[in-house]
Amino acid sequence: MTSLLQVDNLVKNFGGLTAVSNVSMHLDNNELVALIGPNGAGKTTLFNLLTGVIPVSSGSIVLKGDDGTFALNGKPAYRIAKLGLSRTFQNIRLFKNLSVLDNVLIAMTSRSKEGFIASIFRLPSYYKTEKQLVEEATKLLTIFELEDDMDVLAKNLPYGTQRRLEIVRALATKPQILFLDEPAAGMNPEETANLTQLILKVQHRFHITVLLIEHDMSLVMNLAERIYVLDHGSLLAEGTPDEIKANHKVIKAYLGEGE
Amino acid sequence: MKKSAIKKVVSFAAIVMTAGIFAGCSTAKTQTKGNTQTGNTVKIGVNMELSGAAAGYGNSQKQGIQLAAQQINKNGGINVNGKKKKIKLIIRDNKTSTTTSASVAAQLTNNDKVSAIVGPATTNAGTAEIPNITKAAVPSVSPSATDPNYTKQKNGKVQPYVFRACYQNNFQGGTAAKFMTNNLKAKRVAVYADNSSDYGTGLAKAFKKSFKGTIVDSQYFSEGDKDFNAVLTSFKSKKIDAIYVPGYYTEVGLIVKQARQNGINVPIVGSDGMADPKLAQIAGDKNASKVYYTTPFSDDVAKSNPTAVKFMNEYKAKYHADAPTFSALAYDSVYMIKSAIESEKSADSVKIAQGLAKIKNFDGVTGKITINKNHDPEKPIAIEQLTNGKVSNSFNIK
Amino acid sequence: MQTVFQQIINGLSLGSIYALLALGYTMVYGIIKLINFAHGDIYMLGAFWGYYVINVWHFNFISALLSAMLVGAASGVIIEYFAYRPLRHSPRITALITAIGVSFFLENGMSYLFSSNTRDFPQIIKQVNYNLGGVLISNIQILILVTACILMVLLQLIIKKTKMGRAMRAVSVDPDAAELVGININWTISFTFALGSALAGAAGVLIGLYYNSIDPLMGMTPGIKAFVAAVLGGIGSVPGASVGGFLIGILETFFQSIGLSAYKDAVVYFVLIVILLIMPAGIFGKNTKEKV
Amino acid sequence: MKTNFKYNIIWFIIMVAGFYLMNTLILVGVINTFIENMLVTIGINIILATGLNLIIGFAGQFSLGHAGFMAIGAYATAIITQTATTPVGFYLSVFAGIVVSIIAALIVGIPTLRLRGDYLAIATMGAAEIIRIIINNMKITGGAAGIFNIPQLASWPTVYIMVCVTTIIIVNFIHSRGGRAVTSVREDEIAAEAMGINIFKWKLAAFVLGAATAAVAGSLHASFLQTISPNDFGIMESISILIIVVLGGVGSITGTFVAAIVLGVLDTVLQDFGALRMVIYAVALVLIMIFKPSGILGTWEFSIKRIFNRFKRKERVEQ
Repeated sequence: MTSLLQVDNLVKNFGGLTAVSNVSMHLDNNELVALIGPNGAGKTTLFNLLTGVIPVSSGSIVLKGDDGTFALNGKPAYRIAKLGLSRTFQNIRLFKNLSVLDNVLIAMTSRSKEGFIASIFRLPSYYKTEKQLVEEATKLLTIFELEDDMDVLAKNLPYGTQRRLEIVRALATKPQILFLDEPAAGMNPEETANLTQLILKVQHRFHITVLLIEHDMSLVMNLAERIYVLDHGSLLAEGTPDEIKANHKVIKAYLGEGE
Repeated sequence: MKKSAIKKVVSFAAIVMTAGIFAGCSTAKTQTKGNTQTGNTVKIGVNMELSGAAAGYGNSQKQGIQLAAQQINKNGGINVNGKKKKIKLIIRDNKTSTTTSASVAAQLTNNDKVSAIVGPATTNAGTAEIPNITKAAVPSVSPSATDPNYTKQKNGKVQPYVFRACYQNNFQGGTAAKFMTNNLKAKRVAVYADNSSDYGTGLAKAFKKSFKGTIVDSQYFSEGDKDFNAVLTSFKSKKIDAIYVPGYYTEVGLIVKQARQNGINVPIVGSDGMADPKLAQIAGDKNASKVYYTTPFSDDVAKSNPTAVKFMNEYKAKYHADAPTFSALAYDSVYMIKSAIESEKSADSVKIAQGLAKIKNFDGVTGKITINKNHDPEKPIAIEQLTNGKVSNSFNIK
Repeated sequence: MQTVFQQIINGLSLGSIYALLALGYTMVYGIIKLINFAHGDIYMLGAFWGYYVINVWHFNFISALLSAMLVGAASGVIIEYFAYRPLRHSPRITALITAIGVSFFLENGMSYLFSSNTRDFPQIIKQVNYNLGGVLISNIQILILVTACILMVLLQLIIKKTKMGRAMRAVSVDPDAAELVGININWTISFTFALGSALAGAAGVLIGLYYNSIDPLMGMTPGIKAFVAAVLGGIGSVPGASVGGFLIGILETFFQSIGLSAYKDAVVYFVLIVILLIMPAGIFGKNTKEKV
Repeated sequence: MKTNFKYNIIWFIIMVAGFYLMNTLILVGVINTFIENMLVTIGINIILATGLNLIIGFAGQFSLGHAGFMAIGAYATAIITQTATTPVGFYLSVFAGIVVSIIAALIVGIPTLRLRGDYLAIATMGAAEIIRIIINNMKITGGAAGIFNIPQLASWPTVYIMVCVTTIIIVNFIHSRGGRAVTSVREDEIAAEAMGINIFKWKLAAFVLGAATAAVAGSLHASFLQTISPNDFGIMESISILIIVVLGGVGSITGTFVAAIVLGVLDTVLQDFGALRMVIYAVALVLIMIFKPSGILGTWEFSIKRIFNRFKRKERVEQ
């Protein structure tokens, strides 16, 4: 068992309410996994737990990455991000009043070695690191065809482009695992198709693991190698797309108890 | 690692050095020395607290200054070497702020070219004014800056252009201490001082230094406070013979009121900041009994002093109220400048400063004033007693 | 023991004054999230109005109080209309600066027109001290304490039980949604300002009467203290404002009675910071449903 | 590399030119003590307000306690230069003020920067008041009387240089890694944290840097004015710095400069109006805010680089 990310018996209680109960899952290297489930199943809560936005009540999250093994539960979000877990948000959370380039540069902050003294006195090393950062960011933006919008404020981008930028920004942290929270929400079929290509490109080009939450079943079934189904905070099923399509429990959960 | 740190330090040092060389270059300094007066008026600047925390006192002083200028002008003006010149007042507000006071002083001396300045009312605004008036060689008379060191330089020498019309704290605090022991026979005294200016704390310090009995408790209030019950209640259980309350009438009036309502009937002694008819109004006439304060401006002095009688009557005619001490001090400040001009026969600012330093037995509303070598006025001090809100008695303290 | 009881009375009566002012702060904050810096100055206007009508028109206490509430309400609405309404969709910090500007304007305008001298408030109700086993309490202290409590309950009832109260709660949670369901936002906000400012006007007369001294800057210090009280209680919460007010009154009294008078404000601020660190939204702040 | 150097040289030339312009104007007599006073006050306000703008405008943390840190710098200078009456003593005191204010900012910031919005504002205001009250009751600080007869070791050239130095430090910080991190905290704390940014650390960094520059301003204030008292550093002082920041535009350093100058000149001009000055000031403040809600300049910044680029573009078009 050398999964990249191993999650065991994860529990989250909000007061008396159990939002996530006893979820165990794993993610392997360079895998594309989907997390599906009806509205309110606790998918985003699970994302928030994994990325440290909210603390876990109990259970363990272990990352066996390139730099060693780390227990992630209890670590603040920024530590987890530094260890290689990056994400996008369901309701886009770009730095709206900053330029596209700045959005990406910010994501590179924690990796940059620019010193305080060097930057406030503009020492040569400042210009060197700054140049490197901008070059790297430009390269990344070029891959995703955003190089012409570098100086545009994020809030002025079209919706679909904002989603794309959010993915670019997440990639700029050099993650080992990328969490995508409903990347296709609000997109038309054409945009969704483009997005599918984009996600595949990301996975292959950057050799990373992707876990995505999505409601668009065609997208999920096209993309995912494995699927986890979450309902009422607990794991309902796990399997390949074909297995999930045939799973009665999943169908019932989606169609409702009555029918 | 170490190398880069050294590099940082070196580059930082380089920047500081450049800045240093930059600053070291001989840079221009603004300079003026003394304002001379031509024309038919004598310009007197007023640097006063007309807004902000001390606005109440500042405005009282402004009234005194305006009254004085009006009287002088009505009588033809100041006799400058045989020529009568009228006073032109230039009144500016310093917002009870040190920065603004410095700026106002600079404007009065440089742009308005005044010969002398009256004000400011508070020590802090006053000390902020000193560098600029000294640079311009224009004297100022503060009606009420009370800090003992206000007129002194750092090395103890007197500030050549700084004068005042009021007592300094040590004198007033010491007098109150003597009065407590000798007249009131108080042995256990509580001190409750205004902590938001040098006035209250300075007087409290001076009082504590010279008081022979026991200081049972020493507490502070700040300007703008309205509720003193907590401290007064704690005084009540301490068997005190008197309370010393250096502060202004706005707060002390309330302290008197609340003390009496709390059943504290011991004498309450304060300073000239209380010497205002409003004290009794705020405290309530019934409560304002067994209240004493040190003042230059007692009824006794007033009766035997025609200047004071005249001042009080004209003040009442002009402003329809009894004259507060602050107005009297400000009024005297203007007349002190007038007397300096007349004795030196010149309205040049440097001459006025010399004249002010030589004032002897000047007939002021607040007594016969002689300026001593520290530029402090020497004048008699008295203690007034209030009974049912009216001055019932006054004591001369030697 | 007597002293202890006396100090408790002192603390409560001081606290009731802060609570009275904090209620207005909290209402306005609750609805438009604005620190209404001018609130303390409306309290000053109320006091000056009382001073004027009692001295010149010989109003009795009740009519002075009610007319001061009207004047307070009117000035609150006018200030809101001219100074805050144009800025409703601007950054909140802009509105805050405007509020500070209005406060400066009222303070200095009153000083300019009526001089910055301290005045004695006409003692229209004769102060009577009751001696309860050595503990003194005056009729005016009781009056203020009772008024503060009644107003608190009344406000709570208005907010909880009336149609206007429901509109206020709706606007405070989501103004746009409230507008969609047919609530007149402008009218609701004006009403809130009127209510909050009427409280300040009443406080002006009551406190003027109690302390017997009013001046144009009288709103500054208690205004800031009352705001601290409102924050301490959880700003936006009516019971929070009262609890915060009483808490600060009692704390101040306590630290003065143990001889820390020079540090009384410092200690109050220190307690404030500590409480905020434990309860980041104040004592009642978590109960967001209460917010209006 | 070369172009960067070019911009830096241009800025440097502007600063030197400004210096010599002032020097000449004083020599010629256009600037007298009064105007010099106004300019120095404006300079000190610029230092204070750029520091506060870093905290409020860039890090998005609403601090109302700037005067407290200014007080620390002012008292450090006042106390140290009482015995060390030399320029070296002055710079030493500036350094000491910076160190103490950094320590104070850490003590205040570490607990309170967890708070948000108005709660943070009130907590920082309280902290600054605590600093002021402690100073008011200490013996070494002269209590309520404050300290006067402070030797004047900082005249206008010192203030001018310090304005340049602190502005350079803050602007360079804003345009560096740290500045971007700090701005991301303002924009969206959750997203920033998800990008690996330790939001608390960067909030604190901005707060501490702002506090340090406030201490420098305090030192200059004490040494130039030669008088300080605890009342100079009350809530109202913090508010007046805040007014400069908001009036100029939250998040615009250029705006801060403009607002500090506008308000400084306005305040001086209003001296001619006696008791009406504060009334006029208040009305002006309200009107500016109503008609320019995002401040005089919003978030616009003056940039030589941009002017150059526009120039180049024009040339290209003409060609």
